Amino acid sequence: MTFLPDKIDMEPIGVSLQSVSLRRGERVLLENLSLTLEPGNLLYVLGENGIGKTSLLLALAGLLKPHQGQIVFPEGASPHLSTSLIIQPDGASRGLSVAENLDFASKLYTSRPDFDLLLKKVGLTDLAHNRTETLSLGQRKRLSLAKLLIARRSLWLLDEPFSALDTSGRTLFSQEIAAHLGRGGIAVIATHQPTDVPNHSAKTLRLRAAK
Amino acid sequence: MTFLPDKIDMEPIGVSLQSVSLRRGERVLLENLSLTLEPGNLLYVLGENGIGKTSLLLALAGLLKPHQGQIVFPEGASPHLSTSLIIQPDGASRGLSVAENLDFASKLYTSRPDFDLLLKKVGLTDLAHNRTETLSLGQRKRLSLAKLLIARRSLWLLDEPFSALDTSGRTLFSQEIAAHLGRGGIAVIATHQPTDVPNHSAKTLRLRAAK
Amino acid sequence: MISYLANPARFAKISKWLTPICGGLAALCLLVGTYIGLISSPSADLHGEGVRMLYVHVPAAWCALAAYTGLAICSLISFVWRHPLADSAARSLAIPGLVFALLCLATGSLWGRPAWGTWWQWDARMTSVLVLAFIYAGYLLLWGVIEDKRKAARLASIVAMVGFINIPIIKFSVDWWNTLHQPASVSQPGAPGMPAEFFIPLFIMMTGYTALLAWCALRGIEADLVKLKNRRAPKTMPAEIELREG
Amino acid sequence: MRAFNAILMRDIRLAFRTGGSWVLGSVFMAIFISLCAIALGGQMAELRRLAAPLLWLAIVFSMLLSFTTIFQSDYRQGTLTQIALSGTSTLTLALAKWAAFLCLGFLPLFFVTPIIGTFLGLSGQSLLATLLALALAAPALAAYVTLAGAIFCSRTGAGFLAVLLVTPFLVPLLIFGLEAGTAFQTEGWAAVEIRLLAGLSLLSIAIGLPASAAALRVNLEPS
Amino acid sequence: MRAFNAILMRDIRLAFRTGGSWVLGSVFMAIFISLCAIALGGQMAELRRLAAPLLWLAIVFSMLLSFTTIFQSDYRQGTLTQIALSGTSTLTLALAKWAAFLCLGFLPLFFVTPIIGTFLGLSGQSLLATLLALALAAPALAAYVTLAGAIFCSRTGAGFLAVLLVTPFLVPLLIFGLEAGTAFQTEGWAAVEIRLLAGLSLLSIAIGLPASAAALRVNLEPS
Ligand code: HEM
Ligand SMILES: Nc1ncnc2c1ncn2[C@@H]1O[C@H](COP(=O)(O)OP(=O)(O)OP(=O)(O)O)[C@@H](O)[C@H]1O
Ligand SMILES: Nc1ncnc2c1ncn2[C@@H]1O[C@H](COP(=O)(O)OP(=O)(O)OP(=O)(O)O)[C@@H](O)[C@H]1O
Ligand SMILES: [Mg+2]
Ligand SMILES: [Mg+2]
Repeated sequence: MTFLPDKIDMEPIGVSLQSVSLRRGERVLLENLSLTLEPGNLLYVLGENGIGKTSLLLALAGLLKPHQGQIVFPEGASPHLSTSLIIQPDGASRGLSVAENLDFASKLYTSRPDFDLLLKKVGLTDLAHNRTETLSLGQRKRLSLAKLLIARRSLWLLDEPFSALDTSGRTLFSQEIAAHLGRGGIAVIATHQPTDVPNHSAKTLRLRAAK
Repeated sequence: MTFLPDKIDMEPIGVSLQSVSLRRGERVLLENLSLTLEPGNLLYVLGENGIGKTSLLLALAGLLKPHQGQIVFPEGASPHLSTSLIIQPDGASRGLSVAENLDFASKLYTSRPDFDLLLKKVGLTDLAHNRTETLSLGQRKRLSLAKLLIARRSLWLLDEPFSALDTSGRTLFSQEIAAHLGRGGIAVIATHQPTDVPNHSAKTLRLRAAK
Repeated sequence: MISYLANPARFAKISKWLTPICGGLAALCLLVGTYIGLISSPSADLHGEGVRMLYVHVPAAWCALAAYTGLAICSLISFVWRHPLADSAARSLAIPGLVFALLCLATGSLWGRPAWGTWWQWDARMTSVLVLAFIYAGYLLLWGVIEDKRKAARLASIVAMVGFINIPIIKFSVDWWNTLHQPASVSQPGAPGMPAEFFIPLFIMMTGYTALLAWCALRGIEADLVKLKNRRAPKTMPAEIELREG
Repeated sequence: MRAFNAILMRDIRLAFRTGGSWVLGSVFMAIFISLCAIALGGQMAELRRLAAPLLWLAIVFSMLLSFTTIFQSDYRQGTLTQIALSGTSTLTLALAKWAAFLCLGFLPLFFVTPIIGTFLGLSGQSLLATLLALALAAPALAAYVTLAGAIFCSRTGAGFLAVLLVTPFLVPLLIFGLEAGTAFQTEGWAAVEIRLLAGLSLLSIAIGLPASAAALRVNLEPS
Repeated sequence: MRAFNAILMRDIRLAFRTGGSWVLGSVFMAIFISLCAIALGGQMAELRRLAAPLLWLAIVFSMLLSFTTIFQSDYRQGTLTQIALSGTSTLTLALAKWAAFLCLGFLPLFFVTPIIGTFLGLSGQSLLATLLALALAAPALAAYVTLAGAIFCSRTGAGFLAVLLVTPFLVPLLIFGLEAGTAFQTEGWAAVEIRLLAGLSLLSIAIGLPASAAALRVNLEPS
């Protein structure tokens, strides 16, 4: 079941946050956040540095346990089975080449993409046999995007996906997000510069420090 | 000789690149780049992912030896004495608090800033006693800015300085850059989104992949 | 001398005739030496037929040390003048050096079994050869482990120089250690004043081993020169530069 | 299963690539033994008596030496998080890492043990006994080393306690392993110590791997 | 000088805070000694005879074990680069790291040596001799361990290789250290071995630290 990067099968699901509170250490980040994400939704999470955007993504990925409230996935779905997370550090293994990293990801996700096409799409064809530690920041971001496409998950959690990317990279990434939304996927983007994803209206969650 | 972050003494110097060629591994990045930077100059380095922007900064910092050509500093200056570099990874020590990191930097640079003022300026006052590994990405960037101000070097080499920063952070950073240029400093900024630094015209070095 | 040889073209010209000479000399001496050593020379009173091991064993020990000396000199040249030819010479000396050290250990062990009744004794000389083998192994592994070969060259040369200063100290300390601890209960290998019928084959073998060493170094440099030439065409094009003022 | 294979193969590939910490383990052992022999004065009679414990120590130390390599770099690079998010259970992850460690951190040592044993004057029967005991204890040692790695991978926080917690588990294995070795020489397979060691080993695996999985789960949560 | 102090103090503070390597070292020492004691059947007469070499081995290995902590995390976090760019020479850096390692990797071991020594049945005079010899040799041991750390700071999982590279250099120190210990017991300060050891130690520092600085310079260059 080889698939081409633009023919991705996944099951559209929805997620809802029910009066979620988040804390990091002693710090109270959010309280009582309720929110529902339906298939096809795009959510921008905006707010100043340290307000808790990344933490919210971690909570959605099931990594950070909410202090109160809960994050409800539908029957058969769970953060570990339905989400993909792009975050710092990006999980690329030092010592392995780009191709080997993708191969490893495809095995973890029991997915069989067309690697050549995928590499071409994210613009890393020439670097397929370079080790990840020699990649530039933008090239690493592109590698993360390739892994996102391999995972074929329905809930994309993207922390500052556009940073470090050049113009063509940003266009590529937002097109992929649009395609994902079109397939019924969900994308949650934490960023400081909401860029329009083509043909999509977005929800916005703006966090502000309390006075 | 305590100094306030906005009263920084440093000696204005110029730098010139004389037909510099850069390589990374087998990759030829640049050839025959000549360029002079005078006190007060701002240079944007633009170009697509993996073209060699970061590498150029590394070369200016004296870390990456040019394959050919040379980078000439005036008498008494040298990369190790006159440059500051903001780059990934950012050099903040895990396990130390923000205040301890700043203290360490100030000792390395034999500089005695007013720490309270500095922390206030970069917006980390509340986090002074938090460990660096608990900082958010933007907070780390702010810490780097604080260290930049402590170092009081005349040549600032900034790799994507505005990424991860919120609006106030970007404003702050660009104001600091403007102040630095006003004092006769030089700033070289590798970025994908040239933001205007107030009241300053900039040189632009655009790198393009050869066809 | 260094800058004279450092020119790849000039080196190639010299090595063109020097390499085959070394190779030929090595082959000739090793063949003749083996013949005389194993077949035509007499056996010794003390060690019996075991003495024939001497012709393999002693030159191996000697060359293991000689190779390290060469390696250290090349490393110094590489570190100071950063010349790639010195790097490849150093690395190509280390490989036969390790082989010789292991050969010395192996033949010594094989000899020790009939002579002393054990494969191994923690005797000073044996221990110092063992340590030398460790130094070689570490040096070569360092080359293998570090991907960036320019970095590997510089780090390896640092290690080789530190090692060179240490080798006499190690030798001295091990001798001292052993003489203090271990009573001379075993027949100490080697007696002064060697008769000519042992000396001649030994000398021939020694020449053969040394020539082999030189041949290895020259071949190593040649191989690296070829690699360098093939690599000369860069893989990628440099970026186009556009500089806009103001 | 597929994830298990993927992680195992990746670790083995990485080990071969980074210049083979697997070869180096055996080199370390040789070095360790040589240094011990030198320090102890190099007398064969004495060394032979200490041979078995020194071999055990060499193996335990070279396994312990590499415990940070099991999870730490994956943790730092975010790979552990990515693996967890792929739906792989932490137990599978711990199992795969344990298996990889057994292949890379123990097997090479096991193979050079006979050679190094001769340097210490270890003879046929006692060498065999040592090898047998080692083979029985190694999976358990590896399990505890994996546990240490799992606890230690984030390093902030409980690093201190981790070592202190794990070492008490290692000591019984060492003691029983040595006992089993000597007992085997006199009583052969019938020796009760052998069975004890095997039991202890199974128990250690049964404790060590789930505990590693739990530790990983804790460490996956960002602080 | 200011940079030296800053780096030294920072390392000490970090070590205390993260509770890391220095505890690890002492734990290794404890296991090593207790295991050897167990293996030797706990016979005091024998233990006393082997006490000094065992203590030496324990200390040498636990120092070797913690070499990765010297530079590796600073390298990864980019702190080494920042230090170099602050105009601090790599020699100062190597010196500071060496001093920090001496405080963190050796001093704790040194302080527990008398306790472990008495446990092994080492008496007043010979204990004193061992301590003296250890104190003389430790700076040199630390210098070589620093060298290993500097060479491998850019690599994960090179632990064994570092041990391999450095151990040959440690052999003379070990031998002379042990000799100096026994000589001091009979001849006191006049013993020529003491002076030899001191000289060797100085020489090792004079070689090891500049070599470390050179290695750091190489590793600071991005690949
Ligand atoms: C693995 C064990 C051994 C090692 C590492 C070893 C090492 C060496 C070394 C380094 C030398 C040259 C040193 C010099 O010329 O000063 C040497 C020479 C020699 N060895 Fe061995 N040896 C070993 C075992 C033996 C044995 C078992 C015998 C015979 C009983 C033996 C007999 C000799 C003789 C006759 C010489 C030449 C004498 C001389 O030039 O002084 N060796 N060996
Ligand atoms: N050790 C190495 N071996 C081979 N190629 C390397 C090595 N290190 C870096 N490179 C390559 O050098 C190029 C330049 O990298 P650099 O980080 O300077 O790019 P950049 O312009 O900063 O890119 P970005 O916009 O993504 O940050 C990249 O293509 C990278 O893959
Ligand atoms: N272990 C911890 N202990 C205390 N505070 C923590 C801890 N970890 C994170 N924090 C704090 O939690 C807050 C939220 O961090 P988070 O990374 O979610 O912010 P963010 O909104 O993504 O910021 P940025 O825009 O800078 O990326 C920050 O103020 C950070 O300092
Ligand atoms: Mg964030
Ligand atoms: Mg870059």
